[in-house]
Amino acid sequence: MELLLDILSWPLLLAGGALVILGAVGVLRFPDFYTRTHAAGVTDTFGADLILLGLLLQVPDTMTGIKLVLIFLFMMMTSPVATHSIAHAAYAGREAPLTGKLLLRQNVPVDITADGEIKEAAE
Amino acid sequence: MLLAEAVAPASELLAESEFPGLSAAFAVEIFILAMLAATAFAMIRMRQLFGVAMLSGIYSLLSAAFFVALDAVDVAFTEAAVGAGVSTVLVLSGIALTAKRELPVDRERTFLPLAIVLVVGAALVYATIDMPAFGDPNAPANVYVGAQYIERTPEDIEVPNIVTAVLASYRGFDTLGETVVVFTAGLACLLLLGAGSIRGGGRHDDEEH
Amino acid sequence: MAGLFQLLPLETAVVVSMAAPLVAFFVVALLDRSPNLREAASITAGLVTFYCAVTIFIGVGDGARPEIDIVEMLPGLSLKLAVEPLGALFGLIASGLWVVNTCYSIGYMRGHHEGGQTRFYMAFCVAISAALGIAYAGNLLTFFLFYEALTLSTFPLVTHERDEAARAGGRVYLGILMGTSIGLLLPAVVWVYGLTGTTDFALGGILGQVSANMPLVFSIIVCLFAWGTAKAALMPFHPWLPNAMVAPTPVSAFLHAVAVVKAGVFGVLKISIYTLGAVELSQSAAADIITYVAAASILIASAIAMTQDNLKARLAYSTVSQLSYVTLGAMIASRYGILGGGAQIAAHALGKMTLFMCAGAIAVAHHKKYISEMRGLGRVMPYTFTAYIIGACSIIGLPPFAGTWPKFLLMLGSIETGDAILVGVLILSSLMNIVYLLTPAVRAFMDPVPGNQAAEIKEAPAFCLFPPWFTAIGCLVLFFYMGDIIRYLEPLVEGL
Amino acid sequence: MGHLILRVTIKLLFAPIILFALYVQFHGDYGPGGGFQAGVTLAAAFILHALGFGLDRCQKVIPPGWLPVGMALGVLIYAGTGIYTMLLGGNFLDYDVIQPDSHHHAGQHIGIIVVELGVGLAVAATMLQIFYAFAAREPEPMDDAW
Amino acid sequence: MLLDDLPVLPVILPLVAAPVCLLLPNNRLAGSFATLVAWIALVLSAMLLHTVAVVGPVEYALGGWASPLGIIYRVDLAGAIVMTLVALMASVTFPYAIESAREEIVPSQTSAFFAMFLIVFAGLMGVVATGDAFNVFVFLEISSLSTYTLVAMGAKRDRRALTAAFTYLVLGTIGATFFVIGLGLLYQVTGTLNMIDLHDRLAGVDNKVVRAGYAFILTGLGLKLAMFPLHRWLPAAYTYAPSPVTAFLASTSTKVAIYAMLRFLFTVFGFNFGFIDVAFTFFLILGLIGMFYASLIAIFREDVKMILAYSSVAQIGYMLLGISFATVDGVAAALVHVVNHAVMKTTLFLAVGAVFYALGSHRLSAYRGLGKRMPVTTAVFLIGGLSLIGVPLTGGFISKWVLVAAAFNSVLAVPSLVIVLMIVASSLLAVAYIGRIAWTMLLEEPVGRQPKPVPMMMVVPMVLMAALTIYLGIDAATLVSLCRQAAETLLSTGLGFGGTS
Amino acid sequence: MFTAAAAAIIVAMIIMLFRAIAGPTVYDRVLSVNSFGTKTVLLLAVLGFLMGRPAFLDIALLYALINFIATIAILKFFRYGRLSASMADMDLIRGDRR
Repeated sequence: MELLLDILSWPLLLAGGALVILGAVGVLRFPDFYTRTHAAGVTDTFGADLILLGLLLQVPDTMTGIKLVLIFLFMMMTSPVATHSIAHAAYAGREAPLTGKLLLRQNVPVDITADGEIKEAAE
Repeated sequence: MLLAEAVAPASELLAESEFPGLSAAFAVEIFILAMLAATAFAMIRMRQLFGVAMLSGIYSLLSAAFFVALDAVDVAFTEAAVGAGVSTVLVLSGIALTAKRELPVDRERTFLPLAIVLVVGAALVYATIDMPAFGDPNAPANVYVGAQYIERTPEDIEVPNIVTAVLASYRGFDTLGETVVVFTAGLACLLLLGAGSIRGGGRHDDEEH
Repeated sequence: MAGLFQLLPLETAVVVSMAAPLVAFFVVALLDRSPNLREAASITAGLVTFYCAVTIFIGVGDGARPEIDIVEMLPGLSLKLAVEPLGALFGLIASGLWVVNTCYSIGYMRGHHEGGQTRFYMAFCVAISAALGIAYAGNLLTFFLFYEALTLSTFPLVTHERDEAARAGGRVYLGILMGTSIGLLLPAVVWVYGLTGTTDFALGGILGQVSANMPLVFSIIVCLFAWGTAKAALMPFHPWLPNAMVAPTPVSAFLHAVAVVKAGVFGVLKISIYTLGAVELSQSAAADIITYVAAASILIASAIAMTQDNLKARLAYSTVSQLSYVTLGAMIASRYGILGGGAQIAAHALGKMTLFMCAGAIAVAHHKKYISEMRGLGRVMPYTFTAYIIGACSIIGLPPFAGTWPKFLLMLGSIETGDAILVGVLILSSLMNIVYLLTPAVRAFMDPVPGNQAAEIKEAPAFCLFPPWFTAIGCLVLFFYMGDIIRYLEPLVEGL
Repeated sequence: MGHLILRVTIKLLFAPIILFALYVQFHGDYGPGGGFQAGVTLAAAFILHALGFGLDRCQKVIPPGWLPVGMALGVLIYAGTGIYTMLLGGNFLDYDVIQPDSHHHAGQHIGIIVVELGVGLAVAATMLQIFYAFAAREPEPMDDAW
Repeated sequence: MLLDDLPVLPVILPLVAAPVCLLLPNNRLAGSFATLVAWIALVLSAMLLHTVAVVGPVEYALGGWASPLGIIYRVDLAGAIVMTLVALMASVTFPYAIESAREEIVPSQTSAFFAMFLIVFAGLMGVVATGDAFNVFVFLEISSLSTYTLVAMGAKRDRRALTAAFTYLVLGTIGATFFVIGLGLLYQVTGTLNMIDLHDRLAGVDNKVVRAGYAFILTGLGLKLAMFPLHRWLPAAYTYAPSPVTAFLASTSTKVAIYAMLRFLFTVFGFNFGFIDVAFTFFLILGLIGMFYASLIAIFREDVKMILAYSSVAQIGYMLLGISFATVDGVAAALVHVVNHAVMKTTLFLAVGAVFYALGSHRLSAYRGLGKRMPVTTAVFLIGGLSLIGVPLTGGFISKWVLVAAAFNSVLAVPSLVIVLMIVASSLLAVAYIGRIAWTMLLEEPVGRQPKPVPMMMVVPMVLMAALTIYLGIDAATLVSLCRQAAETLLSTGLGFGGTS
Repeated sequence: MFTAAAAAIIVAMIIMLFRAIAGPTVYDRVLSVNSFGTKTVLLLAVLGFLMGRPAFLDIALLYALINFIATIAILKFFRYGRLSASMADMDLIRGDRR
């Protein structure tokens, strides 16, 4: 039984760890805020959940298990919402995503029109 | 399965060592300390107060983790409760009432504080030379009163959490004092920021100064 | 007659003599609206005080030594009064001349239409009380306390005119007196306490041990005391005295003759005898230094006096010069030196009082301050100038006036200790006195009246005229009774 | 209506946080935690509410006038325990006199729980007080960009 | 019950009263309540002083836990003197504050203001009473935190109070941090926080940790007591705080820090360290420089409160000087000066507060001709000023006298004559700055508007303190012998006292 | 096993710290702080298992609840410059685009 749990939790933990690192690398390396949000958002929810599940398989007693489940639930609830609201705030705060040619030609001043379209700044 | 086999020896090695998990925890401590230092430096260098607030959030997250790694659970708990959530909120609401950027400081004026910091740092390092080794079970701090607390709590108070016993009973008066400190802080906010506070106030110009 | 002065117990007399002016202080304050009553109160207080001072004088002369412990703050640190002959003499002079001075003030202040007279009399009351406190002080601390009180209470008098000049003068006055007393006198007092554990005055001094074991410390203490009592106007701490000339003339008279400078030299003399010890002093190198500083002060101040055109300034420098005699006598610390110093206090008081009141009378009658304006004035004010000449002769030391004896005694003292050069100084000083004190009077009589007017006699008011005459006659009388005074002071020099 | 997701989440989280605060408060004898942490957590719940739904609505639930009372009461509960023990004849804060005959140190247990309650109340009220004091102030207009 | 709990009652009483006071309505009631509490605390401290003088140091185990486990209150004679002093100052300034607060505090905050005042009071009392090193820190923080707030309350009249309070906050917190670091280091070495226990376990231990701890603790306390180079917070804080706050703080907070310093120097560390001479020489030199430098600055200030604040820094120099002699005489002199300076500074600051009440200004120019317009206040101010200078028949004279006598009787690194001359020179500087104010008050013509009449509630405390200043100058023997006895306890029996464990 | 997870989390934390310090925009910082918080929760949980002290989970639980508050406060502050107003009202005032 213990071995089975170990066998089950190993991949979960490792996968979670790998995801977390990948996400972090993504946050570090991606070119603009929205892409970074993407990287962080995925790992925060999924990577964390995997690790928590992995831990869940190793719980010594019920109380710990309940706590882990609670953490799991709260993470499920809060981290997507947080990511969402950060992205929303950035969007509402007129933070420009890099799209199309802008992605290639970085450092071009951009402007966001009233209906959300992004153009090169008119100077 | 393959993966598990590949990693198993390492994990067994760790499991078999005399203090299971201790060396790993020690490594964690080192990393966290390094990150704490980096965060602190970044906070000093940063002029944007908002960014500083952010980093201070990170700092308290890290220090809570550090306390946990040091096995000081109650301290970590406090740090978690205050540092991560409430203090960030309060710092931000403070920033909301002031400027967003720190003003640059003259180079000359940074000299004295730097010197003081260096002296203090040197004094602390000087002190560590004769300090008992970290985690030494025979250090006075662990032998004398600390050991007595551990011994006597079960018979004196019968509370499983010795920290609570010390805080609320053995040194309950200190905790009363701390409660009063908290009360004072609230009262201070009431007086300085609350309704009908000293908003405005006269500006007196000094002819001489 | 003597029975009249034996009604009060001596202790009571000491208390009353100091309390009466303080009572007068409040009475004067209350009688602000009615000048006549106010001045009557002042004079009454003066008479009461004088009566007490005489009682004490006689009592002490009979060998009594009244002592009063006012308060003991710490063991060995107390305020106490203890009267001895020198103090009794100073008390007598101060209280007696205060009466005279009050009478004169009435004439002067009214004649000059001065403002703030109530404050003037009030300050006078405190000042005389403080002066008596100095006279009767039983230890250094009490002495210091009353010494400071005297400085502070005379300050409103000095700045009475309240104009810029008065303020500037007042600043110098207060600055030097407070500065030296706190900066030099107080450390000396504290040091003495630190060395001996007491500050009490005791005949023969309390520093014998110190002078034997730590001559340098003793020397420093001597210097601290000599310069610390800056009211004695020993150079270079004399400038407060000429600066205080901005004050009305009665104040000047009070400063020079009655209380302040006298308190200074009295202090020097008393500390020399009762704290430092005459024997120790005569062996100390520091005393020699101070002796020569005093000698230099005598000559330099005389030289400066000769250059002054303002009569009061000239008299002021004359005081600096004359009172250094006392310091000189104290520092010679021989039998005749001390007696001469004591006699000089009495003789100079009468003489200088006369001179100042004459100068004031001239100012009241003719609004003239400068000697160059006074040519021929003697024919207009013959009585005033006659009194002036008597005072001047006394100061110079011509017989048959009181000033003769102190100089004689001091010369004896100088010879006794072998300082022949001091004799020369004293003689030279007398010659210079003749030049700067007598010349104005002589010219006032000899020179023609300016503008060829007929010399019509126009004297100052009676209140300004009688007091100088009173003191001038005093100079004459004292010449004959100086022997008694010297005998009275005899206990001071026992064993020398 | 904006921020629907946020609001729903906040509503969902509000009760668990308070529940957790209570758990920390009364579990302090056994595990980590105690009055201080519980108080802060409790305050955090209300702060979260205020962030989501506005200070006004939060102040309707807990009027600002209550907070000084809460602060004072917290300290008074703590100090009052000490005075109570004094009145019972013991030293200040000597809980043993509350139940002198108990072998299980019931006095200590009661004392600790009451005292921790005082701390919790005081801390929660103070934290909210501070938050109210800061958040209720209108920021002055800024001219510097950040 | 009352007598057994005497050591703890004067601390607990204001501590409990503070929250109660907050709940009272915003009118005279809050102030009256605080005053009543202060008076009761005064009576209790006086009883404590009496007990200690008769019985010797008393101990009290909080929570019933014995020495190393729990917190011990330990009041020796010096502590009882300082406690009585603090309670006395509170009893005088609280009624004064009732009237003064109507001018200087927003009416809706009266009860909070007095609650804060009571907390400062309780904190200061606690620092003195406790015998536990960490408890000192806790109460130091209670008093400091509330002090910062009270200083900032001056912002209703002058915005600069906020800057002053902020500077104070920053420096005070640094001081507290240093102190607590030092405690941590000592705990590393000894494993205990009880002062007596610390002393026992530190005996013979002299290593780098102890030295560093010593340095940290003394620097931290030095900041709290405004030792010369660490005094930067004090002048502004005293200047811009509301008048009753200034009066109370100037007379108590630095004094209490001095007492804490004495406790650590003599009770905890004692004399058996090689480096202790260096420390005392430091105190000596810093004290001398401080009293000279601060007096010099005071002369050139135009704000009367600022002048007095700088003079406080200078006077702290005297106390450090006395401590640096490390003799019974020296410490007794420091204690005498603690008491006398507290009384005279309260007198002065209460008078300044009355002038502020009447004219709304602290500037020297507002004091022109005050002698005619506010004779009582002027007289009170002058008495305080004379005491500051050290004129005989005032308390200030006695303390300088005792200090100088102590200097003569001790063996020092610097010749005692130099010290005496420095003391005298510093007194001369005091003459200069007090003289300037006195000159302005007495000799210049009044200008500006007629002052508002000062209410009786403010005049009576002021006059009482002035009377006490003089009384202490006349009947000094009681105080001096008490302080001597206290110093003896601190220096000798305090070390050997085993505790009740 | 737990060590590996802890190591991974710490590496991720270090990287996040870089991002938080570097910025460049405010949103990046907020993002990294939030993410950092999540990782701290994970680290605490893993540490609890690593050191065999399940009590650590209480702290992790607390963080999971409270970290969210900080993020919300930051965003709200950043959007509106103050914390008091209700979000809906503010949106209308500032003319939020939807």
